[in-house]
Amino acid sequence: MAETAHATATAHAHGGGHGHAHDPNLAHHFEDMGQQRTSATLGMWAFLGTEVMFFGGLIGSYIVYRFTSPDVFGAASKYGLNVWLGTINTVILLTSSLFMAFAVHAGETGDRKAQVRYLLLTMALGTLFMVIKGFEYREEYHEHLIPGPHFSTEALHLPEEPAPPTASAEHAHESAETLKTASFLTVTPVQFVRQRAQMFFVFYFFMTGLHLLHMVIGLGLVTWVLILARRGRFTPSYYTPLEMTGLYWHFIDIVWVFLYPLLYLVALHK
Amino acid sequence: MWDFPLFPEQASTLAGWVDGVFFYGLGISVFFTTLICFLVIFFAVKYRRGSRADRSNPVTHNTTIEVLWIGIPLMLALVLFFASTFVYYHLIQYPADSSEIYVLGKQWMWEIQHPEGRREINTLHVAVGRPVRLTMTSQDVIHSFYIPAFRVKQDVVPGRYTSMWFQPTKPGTYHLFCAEYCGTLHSGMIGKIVVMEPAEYEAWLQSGTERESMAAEGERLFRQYGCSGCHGRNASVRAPLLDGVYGHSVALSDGRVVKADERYIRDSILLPGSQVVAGYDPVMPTFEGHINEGDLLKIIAYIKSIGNTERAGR
Amino acid sequence: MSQTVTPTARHDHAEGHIGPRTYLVIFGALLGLMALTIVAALFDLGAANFIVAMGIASVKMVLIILYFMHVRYSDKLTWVFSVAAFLWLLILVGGFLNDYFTRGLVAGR
Amino acid sequence: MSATVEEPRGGGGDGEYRGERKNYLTDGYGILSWLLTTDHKRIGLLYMVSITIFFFVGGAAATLIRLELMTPSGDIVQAETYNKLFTLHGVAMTFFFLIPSIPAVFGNFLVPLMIGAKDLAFPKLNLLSWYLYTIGGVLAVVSLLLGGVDTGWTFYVPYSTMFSNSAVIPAAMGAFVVGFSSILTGLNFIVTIHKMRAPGMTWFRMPLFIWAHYATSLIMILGTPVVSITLLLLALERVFRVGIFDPALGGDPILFQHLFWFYSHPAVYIMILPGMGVISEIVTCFSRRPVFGYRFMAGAVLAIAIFGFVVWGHHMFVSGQSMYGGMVFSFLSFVVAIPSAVKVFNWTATLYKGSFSFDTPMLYALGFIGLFTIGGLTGLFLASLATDVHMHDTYFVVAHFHYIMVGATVMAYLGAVHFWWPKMTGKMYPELWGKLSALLVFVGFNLTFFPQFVLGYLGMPRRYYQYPPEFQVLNVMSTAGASILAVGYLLPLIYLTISLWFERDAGPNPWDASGLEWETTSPPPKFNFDETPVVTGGPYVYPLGEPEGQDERLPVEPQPLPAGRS
Repeated sequence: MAETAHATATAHAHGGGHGHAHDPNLAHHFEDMGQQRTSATLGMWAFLGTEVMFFGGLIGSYIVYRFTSPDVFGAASKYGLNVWLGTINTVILLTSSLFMAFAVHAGETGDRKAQVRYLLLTMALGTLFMVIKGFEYREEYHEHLIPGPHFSTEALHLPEEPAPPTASAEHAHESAETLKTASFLTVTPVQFVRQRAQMFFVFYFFMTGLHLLHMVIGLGLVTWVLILARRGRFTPSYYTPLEMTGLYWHFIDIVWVFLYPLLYLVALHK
Repeated sequence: MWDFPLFPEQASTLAGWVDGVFFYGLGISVFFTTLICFLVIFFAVKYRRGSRADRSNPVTHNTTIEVLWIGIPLMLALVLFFASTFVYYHLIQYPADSSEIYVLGKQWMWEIQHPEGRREINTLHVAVGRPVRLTMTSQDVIHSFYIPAFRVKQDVVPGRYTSMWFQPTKPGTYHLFCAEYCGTLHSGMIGKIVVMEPAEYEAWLQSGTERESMAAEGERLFRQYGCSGCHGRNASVRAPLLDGVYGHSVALSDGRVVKADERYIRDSILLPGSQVVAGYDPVMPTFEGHINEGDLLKIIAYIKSIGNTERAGR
Repeated sequence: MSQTVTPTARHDHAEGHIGPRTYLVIFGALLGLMALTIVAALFDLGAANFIVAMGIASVKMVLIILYFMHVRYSDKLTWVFSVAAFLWLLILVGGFLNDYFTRGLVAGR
Repeated sequence: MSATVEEPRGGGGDGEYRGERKNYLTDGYGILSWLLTTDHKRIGLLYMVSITIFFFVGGAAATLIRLELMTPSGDIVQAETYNKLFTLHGVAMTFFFLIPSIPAVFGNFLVPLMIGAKDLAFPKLNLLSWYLYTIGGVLAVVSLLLGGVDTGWTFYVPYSTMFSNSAVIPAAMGAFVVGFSSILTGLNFIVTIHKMRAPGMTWFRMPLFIWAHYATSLIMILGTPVVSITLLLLALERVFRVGIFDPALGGDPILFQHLFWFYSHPAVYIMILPGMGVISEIVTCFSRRPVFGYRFMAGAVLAIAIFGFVVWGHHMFVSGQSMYGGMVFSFLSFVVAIPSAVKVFNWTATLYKGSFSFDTPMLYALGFIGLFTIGGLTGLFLASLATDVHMHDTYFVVAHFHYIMVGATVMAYLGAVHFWWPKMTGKMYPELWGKLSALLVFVGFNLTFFPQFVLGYLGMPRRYYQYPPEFQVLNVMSTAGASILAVGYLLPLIYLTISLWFERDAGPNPWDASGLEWETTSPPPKFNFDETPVVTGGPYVYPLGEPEGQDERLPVEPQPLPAGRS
């Protein structure tokens, strides 16, 4: 994937320093280590900018559909997803971010054993996150919530017929919103509700799947950085690969920080 | 020799306005293009290398002139924006008294339905001087109903209704194009807009003998799909009579009371199980997938037409 | 802009150093904010639910960026680049909602 | 650029090669030295070869389209073949030629040279960017071999997901992969321009070429990911019949248009901004004058890049977007037109009191200014709501964007090829042939696309295989122009290739131009400069007028201008 090559390429930029380079990790086209490090950091931040826009397209679309059919997404989220597993996963990912921060700090101070310890802890939590995600997917599979021919909505207590505007005030504004959109469509409100419920799960599986893919890449990077740390390649003046992997990992955590309320906390109050 | 047109006809009330905005913009464009091209050529000739032109103290930056040529184009552009948005607003707001015509776009033809029942393929007959509003939807991909002579265009999006209006001012026959790429015969999805005198138009409307009104055609379909088997007057199966239902409230078996509008009829046909009338058992089969869009509109028109007879209790 | 000609900029956030203790404080704050967002989700505020949830998520994001990702003491350039992408995300979402929220206001448009 | 670069000391530099110093072309032989190079100059040449191939693939499709449109009824190809032709023309030209053309070839080659760096910040990423481009190209060719794709380069839903039975997935994935190539190029430029400038080169001493590429890179990294996710969603929906765009699945096809145009409008600025950078370099060099209003020109480039992101809705005025949404986008589209106008005025002001020599690059540059003005101004009609309702999806739009892309960007690209050919290859090009090709391109272009403005207002829709007979005369004129244009494009391919062997050697600075890239030998050595140059003055040091950056308050004592500069 491009991301792996990117981070590894940045780290490999150190190449064989020849001629005037005094630090073996300095690439030939950089003047000094400071320039190399700030270039790598800026490059990583620009790359994270592209990742933000990559997820941004998805999140923007999700927001549009959530606002045009709020009660359907609310019901699908409340009855379809397991909020507890989502919350546990959030805690796991925040903790793994903490350990990664300690690992980068250990890189700054040159404490090799601490680097290895915290990187291992980060990997462990990352794997745990994926295992829990696996359980969630299995649960949703059994409830036939995977979009496609077998998708069924009876587990979701969807509002069968979105109550006409005269319904109780509590749901009035939301179902009115759905009706306004539905009245626009030539499809019947009942069909529309079923389609939008399936679309919620299209978003759910696509977003969390993409996040998992980035998680796998992140774990790959952490493994590679772990090998370098164990060989003691990082010194207080050169630990760029470790820092870049840290930035990438924190980014994955930030994506989950946004996905969690977007997907799991849509209508907890219902 | 000059047999090909260079400017489209103006055949609708707003065509003149749109052309006005266009000519204003054209004026700006021609002015700036000639100014720039003239200056480039003039400087190129005057200051060619080796010419004895005066090149003393050339200026490389001058903030006032920069502000000038930011401000002036901005003003001109904003005038164009306000003029255009004003005309656009009128292009969108249809007059209340405009007659409504249904347009169904499907891959590579236009199906046009007049409420009086006339149906046409790829041609639309309208009366001069009367505003017409088109309510359009598509059965498959995005099309776009485009009449250059009226300067109107509106994408026809599947899954929702879009609408546009125009008021023809000149009788004649004008082009109808599909402007949004929609597949192999996108360029074949063209047609004619025939603008006639009002009297001629009324005659044309009635002349369609074999074309009975939408409701009459709906009744034929009502029998053809077997609805009359249960909902007819002397039907054997016990099912609610539909005379005098449209527009009135209906009590459902789950206690709710809903108004029998187009949506209610449509849902009852496509998903009968979801709203069963009180006192009847849910035996009606669903017709989803059997009745296409056009026929559904006709059956609804038929049920609407028998809606105002007195309620025959059952 | 950072001048490349100056001697190698020693670790550019030498002046403000983020120690493990700060990380723990930030970690606690993040967990607290997560709890807050769950509690906030329990109340039915209608459309405001979304805005509150996104607000809390943004605060968590800012904390992670500033402290875990060391943007707090790094140069102005990193600030700009870490903020720019999120501004563009707002442009994207703003453009969408500007169309979707005003859809039903004019008949047929 | 007044810079102190001592003459290279005797044999001190790299080893001698046949009596003259080694340069990046002779510094390594064999196919591997090219395919595994991390030298930004070689990667620039690799890109030049690949995009030229795609230019002529798209050009062939254009020729067939123009031949087909000579007659009102379809005579040469069938309807679906015609649809596949204009889609191939669209995809090949936008994704595989226009977007990478100037940035990937001249940006890669010149950005490090112009700012005095040894190479781009991430050389290996630069090579990966070319490989991603090649993989994307292979995918596009695969889609061609599988029968071609007939959805138009815009891949509009639901036709592309549910109703088209052509090879949509390979084409969409090709565009997806080539998007990452453009992201990596943008990333490289941003970091290099920020972090690797030569000592003394402040932001206002950089050439406008670098400003233009900086702005383009911003668009590349902020826009491209959105089209990547859109193409991914499209592929998901087409393969698994489950998705968020198709109305049969409860989705909204207009959301696809929002996502697609969020990138694709800034993408047209990716195509034009580098061209603007090239024109600023050529116009100043051949009129021997610094550019007029340097800071406004730099600001205008950034303004275009940033404003470019808020105007995409003007592609969707009639697509069912809400009326108020349309009005907001229309207003913003007018505001984004202003910086382009400022640039044209500044180029024209640069010509005042200059001293011109009309070499080929200058002819292309003057052509650019004229045609870009027409292209830009016709954009006003499409930004204004009332006229866009009439002109959307007609040949007026086709003429507008061809005036910008072919009239401006391709002319800037050809101007850049001729201007920096001596620097890249060490050889001059035949001047007479160059002038002839510039003239042919200018005449052919105008004859091809001006009639299409008239056709557009008459209401002839785009992507039409057959059209009503009354449009035929204008279409025949357009096809005649296209044949002249085709000759105009083939000429440079021929005489430039020949010039590699038979033309005279060009010295380090044949145009006597100011710029760091002209301070080193041509072709430049592997690491560009023997000693990193120290920059002491503004970008355009020409006799007629004093560059703006000169009064920089940096405490560097003014260097005496090297002798021999006229």
